[in-house]
Amino acid sequence: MKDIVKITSDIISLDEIANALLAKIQNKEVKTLAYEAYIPMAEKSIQSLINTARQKWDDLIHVAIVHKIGDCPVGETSVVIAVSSGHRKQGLEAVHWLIDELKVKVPIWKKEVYTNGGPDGTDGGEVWKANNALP
Amino acid sequence: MKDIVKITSDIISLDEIANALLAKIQNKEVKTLAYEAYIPMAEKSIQSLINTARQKWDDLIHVAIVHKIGDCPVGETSVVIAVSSGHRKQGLEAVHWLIDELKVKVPIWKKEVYTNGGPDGTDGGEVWKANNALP
Amino acid sequence: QGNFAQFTVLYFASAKDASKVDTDKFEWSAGINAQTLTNLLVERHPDLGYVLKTSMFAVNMEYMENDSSWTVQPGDEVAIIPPVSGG
Amino acid sequence: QGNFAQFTVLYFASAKDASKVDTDKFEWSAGINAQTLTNLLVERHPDLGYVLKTSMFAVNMEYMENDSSWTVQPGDEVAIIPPVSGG
Repeated sequence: MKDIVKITSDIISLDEIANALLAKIQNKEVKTLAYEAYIPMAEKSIQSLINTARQKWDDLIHVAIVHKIGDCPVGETSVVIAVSSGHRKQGLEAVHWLIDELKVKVPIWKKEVYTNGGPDGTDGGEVWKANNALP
Repeated sequence: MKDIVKITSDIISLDEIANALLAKIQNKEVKTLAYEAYIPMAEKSIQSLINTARQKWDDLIHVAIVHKIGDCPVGETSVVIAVSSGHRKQGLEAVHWLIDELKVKVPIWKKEVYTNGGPDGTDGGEVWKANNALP
Repeated sequence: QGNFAQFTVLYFASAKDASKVDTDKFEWSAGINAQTLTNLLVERHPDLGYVLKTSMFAVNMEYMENDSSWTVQPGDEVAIIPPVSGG
Repeated sequence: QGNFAQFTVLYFASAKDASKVDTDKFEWSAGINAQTLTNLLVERHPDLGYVLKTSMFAVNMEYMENDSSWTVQPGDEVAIIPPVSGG
């Protein structure tokens, strides 16, 4: 659990850093995630969340939200929420709000596909996950 | 200022998304940033911030902080703070705290190198920037 | 079937596992609300009963209240939205 | 100079612009505190006066209070830390 601390003159690659972090995460049980979406409604509801965020934090400049569907091996990025803002406090708060809202409102579903024993102790199997609250 | 909203079965590249966002930012006046650091003290103080963050948020799993030094054209990543945590609330709060602390405590300096008229109206020139508070 | 007004139903995630189809068509009639829609769906796909207890309906990509404040209109796209888990 | 105890000073950012050097050595003597250190530095690099008004000292990579609670020790590495602007 050694932290990564680096002051570097190299160009910084976000993907490399994410991969280095994720490589440390042990993949014990869940082999693969698979995401499914009601794509047009998901895009519409994400855009609607962004519109609301722009009203709540009037300092936001640019917003990008990208979500993976299909197979997503543990360790690959499933969702990115990126914002630019005049002041970092607004940007950070907006990201926090956007991921919270996305997780309970946007019609996207995650399935865990087990290989080394499912949650019920059996081998294999698949389970649809649920986030905290109903939309 | 069109938002980026995408549901995709492609592998997500954080670098591509960051570049797409940053490409939208108009580079009007500041041509290049140049960072300088007291490298061993910067690494030590970043590690110390991480240690404190791990005490404040006991749910943090992995932490990576990488800061660029030398020339950093506007649009290139200057700093990354990445954490993994059991609960996203703790991770998001820790990132917010870490960037706030890094900006006022870690011995790293940013110089803006102007080409199209400096802040005093003259052409060219360089200015060392200061963040909000003294360390 | 072209002589009758219809509406479309979309099934996702655990709802699709239960119905074994992505989508199908239902004959429209006046007054189909959340309760009667649930009955129609379980009649066609008995395994859906359990899933519907925790699902929402979206009509034309808008979440609907789980009550009788709305009815299905001809041509509507009704989606069954099990508890979401994006992110 | 090897006969005398010394300490090292490091200059960064606007301090380096003023001193025109990255680092230099000073002869150590007992009782050099923040105020006397400031005097020594300005004596050698007159342009540093303005920068030091808004800078901190770090000794062996620890920030020091801007008071007389500490003195430089032989072999110390003293850094002049102008207002930081990382991030």
